[in-house]
Amino acid sequence: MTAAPARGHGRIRSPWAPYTTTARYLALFALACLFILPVYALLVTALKLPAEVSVVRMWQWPHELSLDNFRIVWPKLRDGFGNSVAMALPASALSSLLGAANGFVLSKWRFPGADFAFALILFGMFIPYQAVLIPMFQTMSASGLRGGLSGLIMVHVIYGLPITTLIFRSYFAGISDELIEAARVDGAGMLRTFAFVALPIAPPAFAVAMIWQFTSAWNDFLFGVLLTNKDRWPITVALNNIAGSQAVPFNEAMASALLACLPTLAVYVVLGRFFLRGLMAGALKG
Amino acid sequence: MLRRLRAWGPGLLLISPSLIALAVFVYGFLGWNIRVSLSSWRGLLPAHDFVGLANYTALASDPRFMQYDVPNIAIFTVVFVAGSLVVGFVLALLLDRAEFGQHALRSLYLFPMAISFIATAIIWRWLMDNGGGESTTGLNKLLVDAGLGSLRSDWFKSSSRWAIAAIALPAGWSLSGYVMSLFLAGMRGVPEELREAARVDGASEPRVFWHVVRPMLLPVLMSAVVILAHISLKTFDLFYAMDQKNIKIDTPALYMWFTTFDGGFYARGAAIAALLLLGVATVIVPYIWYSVRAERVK
Amino acid sequence: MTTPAAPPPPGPPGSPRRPAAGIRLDKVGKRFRGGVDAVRDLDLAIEPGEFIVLVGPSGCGKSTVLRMIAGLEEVSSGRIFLGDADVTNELPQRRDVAMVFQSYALYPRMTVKKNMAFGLRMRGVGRAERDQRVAAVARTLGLDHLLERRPAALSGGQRQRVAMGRAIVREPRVFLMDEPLSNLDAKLRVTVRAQLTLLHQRLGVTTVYVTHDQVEAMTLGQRVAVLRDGLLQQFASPRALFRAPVNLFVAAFIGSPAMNFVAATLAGGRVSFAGHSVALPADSPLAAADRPVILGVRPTAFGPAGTGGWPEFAVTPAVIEELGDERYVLFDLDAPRVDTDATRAALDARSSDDALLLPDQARARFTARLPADLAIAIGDQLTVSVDPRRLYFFDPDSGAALS
Amino acid sequence: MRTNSLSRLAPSLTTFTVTVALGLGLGLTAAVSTAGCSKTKEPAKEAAKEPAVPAAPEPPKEPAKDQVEVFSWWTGAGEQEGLDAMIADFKSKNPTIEFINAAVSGGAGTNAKAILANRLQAGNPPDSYQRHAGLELADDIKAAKVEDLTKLVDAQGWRDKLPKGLLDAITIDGKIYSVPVNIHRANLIWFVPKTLQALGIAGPPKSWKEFMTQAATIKAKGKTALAIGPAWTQKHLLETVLLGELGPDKYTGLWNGKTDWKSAEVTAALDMYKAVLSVSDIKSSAADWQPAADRVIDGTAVYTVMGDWLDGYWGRAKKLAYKTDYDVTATPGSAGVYDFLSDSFTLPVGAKHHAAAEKWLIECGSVQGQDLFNPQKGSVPARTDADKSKYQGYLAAALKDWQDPATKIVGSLAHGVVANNALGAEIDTALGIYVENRDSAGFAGAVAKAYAATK
Repeated sequence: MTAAPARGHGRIRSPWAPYTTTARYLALFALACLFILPVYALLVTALKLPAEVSVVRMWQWPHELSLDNFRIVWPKLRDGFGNSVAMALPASALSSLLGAANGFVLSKWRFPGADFAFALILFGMFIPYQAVLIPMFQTMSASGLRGGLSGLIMVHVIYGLPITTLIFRSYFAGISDELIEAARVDGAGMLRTFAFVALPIAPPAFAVAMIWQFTSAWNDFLFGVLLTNKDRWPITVALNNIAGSQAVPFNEAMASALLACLPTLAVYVVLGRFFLRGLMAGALKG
Repeated sequence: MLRRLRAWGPGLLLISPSLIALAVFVYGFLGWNIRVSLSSWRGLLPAHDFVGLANYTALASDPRFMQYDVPNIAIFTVVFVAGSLVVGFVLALLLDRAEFGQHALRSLYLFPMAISFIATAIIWRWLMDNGGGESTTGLNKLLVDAGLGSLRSDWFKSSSRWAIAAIALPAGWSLSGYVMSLFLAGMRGVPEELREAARVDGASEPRVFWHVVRPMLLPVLMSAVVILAHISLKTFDLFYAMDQKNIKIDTPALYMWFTTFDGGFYARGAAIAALLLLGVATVIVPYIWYSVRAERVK
Repeated sequence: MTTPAAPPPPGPPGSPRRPAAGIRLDKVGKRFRGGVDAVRDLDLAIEPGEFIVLVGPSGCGKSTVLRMIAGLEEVSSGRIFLGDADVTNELPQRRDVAMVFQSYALYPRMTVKKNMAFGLRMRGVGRAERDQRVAAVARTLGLDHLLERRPAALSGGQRQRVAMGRAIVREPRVFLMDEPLSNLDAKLRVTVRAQLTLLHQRLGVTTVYVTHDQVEAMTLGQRVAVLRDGLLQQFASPRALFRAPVNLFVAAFIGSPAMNFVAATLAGGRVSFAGHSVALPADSPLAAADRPVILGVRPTAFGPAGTGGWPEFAVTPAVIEELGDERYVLFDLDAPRVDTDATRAALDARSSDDALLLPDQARARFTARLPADLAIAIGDQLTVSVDPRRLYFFDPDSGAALS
Repeated sequence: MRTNSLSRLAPSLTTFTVTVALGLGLGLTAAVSTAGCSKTKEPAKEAAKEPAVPAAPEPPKEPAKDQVEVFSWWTGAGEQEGLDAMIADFKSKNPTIEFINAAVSGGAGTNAKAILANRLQAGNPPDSYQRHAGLELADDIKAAKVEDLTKLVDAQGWRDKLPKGLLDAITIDGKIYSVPVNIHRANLIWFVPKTLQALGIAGPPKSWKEFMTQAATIKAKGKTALAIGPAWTQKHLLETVLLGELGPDKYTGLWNGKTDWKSAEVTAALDMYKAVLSVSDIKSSAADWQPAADRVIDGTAVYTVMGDWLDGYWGRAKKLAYKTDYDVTATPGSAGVYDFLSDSFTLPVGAKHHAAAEKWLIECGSVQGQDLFNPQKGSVPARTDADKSKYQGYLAAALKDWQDPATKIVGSLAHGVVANNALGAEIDTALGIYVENRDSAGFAGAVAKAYAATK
């Protein structure tokens, strides 16, 4: 890995540089405002006193900051929030663990046709889930897995496998083959090579895979609405139910939406660079 | 032979649970779905008869599918993919040379991606409210206040054929930061030495970009197009939460859901899903084939 | 800093060393997917306790041979024996071999101690014995104070020693080393080379060492196997390789600076090349030959005019390389450069300190080592003599040595 | 190169995070899966082998452990309280039966329906579930998912207590499969009397033609004649226009095949619907029925067509006064007609607590049960012998109409009385297109085709 050279530093600049730089930052700032706009509306509405909220005064700064809106919607969202936590964490952990095993085998313990198997696995990442809904629905119903969280977890784990496999495969591919060979010559079989050599160096990949899986499981709606009963609804379904289908007060809709995306936003803020790496993995690039 | 089995057998064994699960949940279910699409299943009880392509031919003359869903999804895909690419690319271009605050700005453009489509739709549904007069609000309100009242729009409730293009706004809001990241990574992948060599050879910055950087961005562009296009085809929740049963923003994914789970037209839903799969596969299969092959060549 | 001051103490007490094992390769071949033959019909018998070096240009199959001995690469044809046991189909973890990798392949999340103990742990050796053996080897290699460090916190030379230590601790029947010095800087490489020789003398473990560097091969190997395109060219002592190369490739590959070549004709007990003619000694086996050949002369076979009654001829120096005690004089001959697959492959494989060879030259360019006190100027005529007993002749078509 | 990539793997914070998350995650999985198991396995034992036709009420085998799981979408304001009151009454009458309230909220039962369909398909039905009375139940009957309740209805003597129009609507092939609890009226047009006065309009229109005349006046004053909401409210409007233009008999004929969808009069009625839409605010239609109604209160719109649940929204939630702040009458051309929809409860085949479920149905059909529920819900009881004193304001008037033998009763389209799910979904599709392209003949043709295909 070559360290990125300090870009632009010490470079001789063209006489136009001050102007282009100013223009660049003006453009960047304007675009930033556009990107923030929806969140601004979301925040100020959620933080207004319920009495002060009005759709037509959406853009006005609140006279007085208040958490009342959250107090109103939290009881309605609490169960969904809990369900999503109880679903997304195990789903992402299991999916990552299996993905680590797959990625290890497909990059470092290859068998004939490993690339073909990988391509087949990868395709699962891109399928439109509509094309599996009916059979999934029937299967999960018939096996009694529909309704609760275990079925939803299972589905998230399975459909998460392609991306976690991809992340770990790319990651392990970047690890020297000699490391694995050293372990083999040292007398370790596959499982022990995986456990003692590959897994200990995989935390960065785990971070990427876990974050990615957590985010997509948390944000999923389709599987949640199809596979759970009301008491087990994940947050997105609960959110759509209270803020989506019926006319709810504008402030409650916004406060609910904000609550529902807090965990993923928190993950994004705290572990942003891993989040980004997960995104890159989605483009089939290591 | 025995040695080979001993050599790669354990690996195969380790991943076989995943392989089996995916074989069932991806390929098994896809096949099953296609089988359903060839039956006459309607209502609560599955039908196991075989009606050939009847459901597909019915879709071919189904006005909702042919006159709304297909043109809608085509318009949406084009606007959404092109828009996100342009915005993402411009952002990357601006950011690549920005020396201060680059990290913060990049995070800022990217964060909408962390928000679920459901929440995105709930926010944007209000932003794209088309109330007029005193009840003008959302984006229209901003436009009017800025003296751009002539630009006010009915958004996805517009009577125009292009109403669905309004949904590309929240979708693009969500994903153009992602495109930006892809392009930024691509630009970073160009060694600084290469740019310097071109500069020494007398190329101006735009020419450096055109002759050195641009050719190396083509694979990134391809990835971005493929990913956006497949998201566009299969997205369901954004539309669902935005405005259910608004035919102007109806897509095959929504039709599939409603006809299957509201109307009980399972076979028809399966046929729509199969066509969606076909659409995604025509984009994805060459992409995967190309990627895996390119990697092997490396 | 990197050289342990004291001579290495004897092996760890209480662990009787197992007898070293010989290695035998019997018609071993390796064909990769896509039909590329990396190794063809290789027969190699390595004596117990011997240190042999596999050398050749990149892609010659030397690493493949090593990896097949380790079990990391499947054998396409032939058999491999370790001692008396046929291990052709044995998995690497079951062969009693230890390997030192080019990148050292230290486990990044384990301390030096755990790295060294890993092989023992995998083989079920108890903790007490592991610690004892690791400690003993660490002492020998001067790694005592590094045992609790992670590899990332070590210098290149230290890592190299840990990699060696990891192999030694195992007390395997065979050491395999895959270019273990190539990641060290030039100075360190020479030091470690010497240590390796000492280590081998002390441990007496059969060692197969792979390198592309002919100097390393010559200095380290008791015997050296030269490989090219998957074929064994010559397997002999370094001295024999230098003195009696069996073909053009080995001749061009071994020795520094490299042997000079020019197309020549043998007739009437003389060899004629580029307008010069040199008489062969009367007892030369080729004295009676009458045929075109490629003539090879080592730079050290030249002398100033009037040396020991050697034949002489006049040249015009093009480049003079001053080395203090001696100098290399480069001159062109009025004959095309010898450019066969063999010479090209050999040149490609040579390390950068042989850059004198200027292979893009159209004419044959010779290098002669001459004493430094000789007055020479570029462009002036110079008469050199050549030792007629140190002329090598090769068949222009097959490249085989003629004698 | 290599050395750097090694040092890049340094652990630090990341390792910690992942370890914690992993530990937490795995722990939770275990917890969830065990919880899930214990929950699903328990009732499955005494599964589906109950008699297909219910015998006379039979004491539960293990009274101490008996329970009844009732599935509904009554979670909104009013209806939830109504349900709770009924549950309390049920418990006091059946203290040994544990009541499990499996209510699912959302979108006029859209979510609930999908979920219920899953459970029925999976052969894991609740002990009783809510359906709109009428043909919404047809699919379930066809698939043999619900039991024939005719005997129960007769045994309880409910036939005499229900109006004939309702009995006709809930009788399918001579059998009754569900017990109606409440009656809503769909054919209502709502307005603010003061607004009409200000505009110089004497009173609400008697026909859709008159409505159009008024609309011209209203438009001239810069207001919207009709406030409308999302797709289902447009369907709701469609049925009232069809009803007003065709009259109750021909309207009912649309759903039993006696009225030809492609006939000229239907096309004319559809054209009237088109005209009504054109004076509505459909271009900027409200997100749902409440905001649409708000526009009438605001005074930006004059009328809105909605069911009588709007009375609960205005009267109760908005604290407006019936008759003074707002008023309501039958939609144009439908005076004397009660376009009803009804929530009813069923007994699924394979219900695990058959006897307890019958007890629940008896509660649903009882005067007490209905009188506890309906005042809360804002609907009138299905039974005609209910206690009038419990119904005030609008409800008193509605109950009077409902109990009036002269009132003609027809079923609602938008709320599943006259169309099964499949036809309903197909009409949704066709209507969505119709609202876009305003092709009356095309719409009529599409519905006719769908009707034939889903009969």
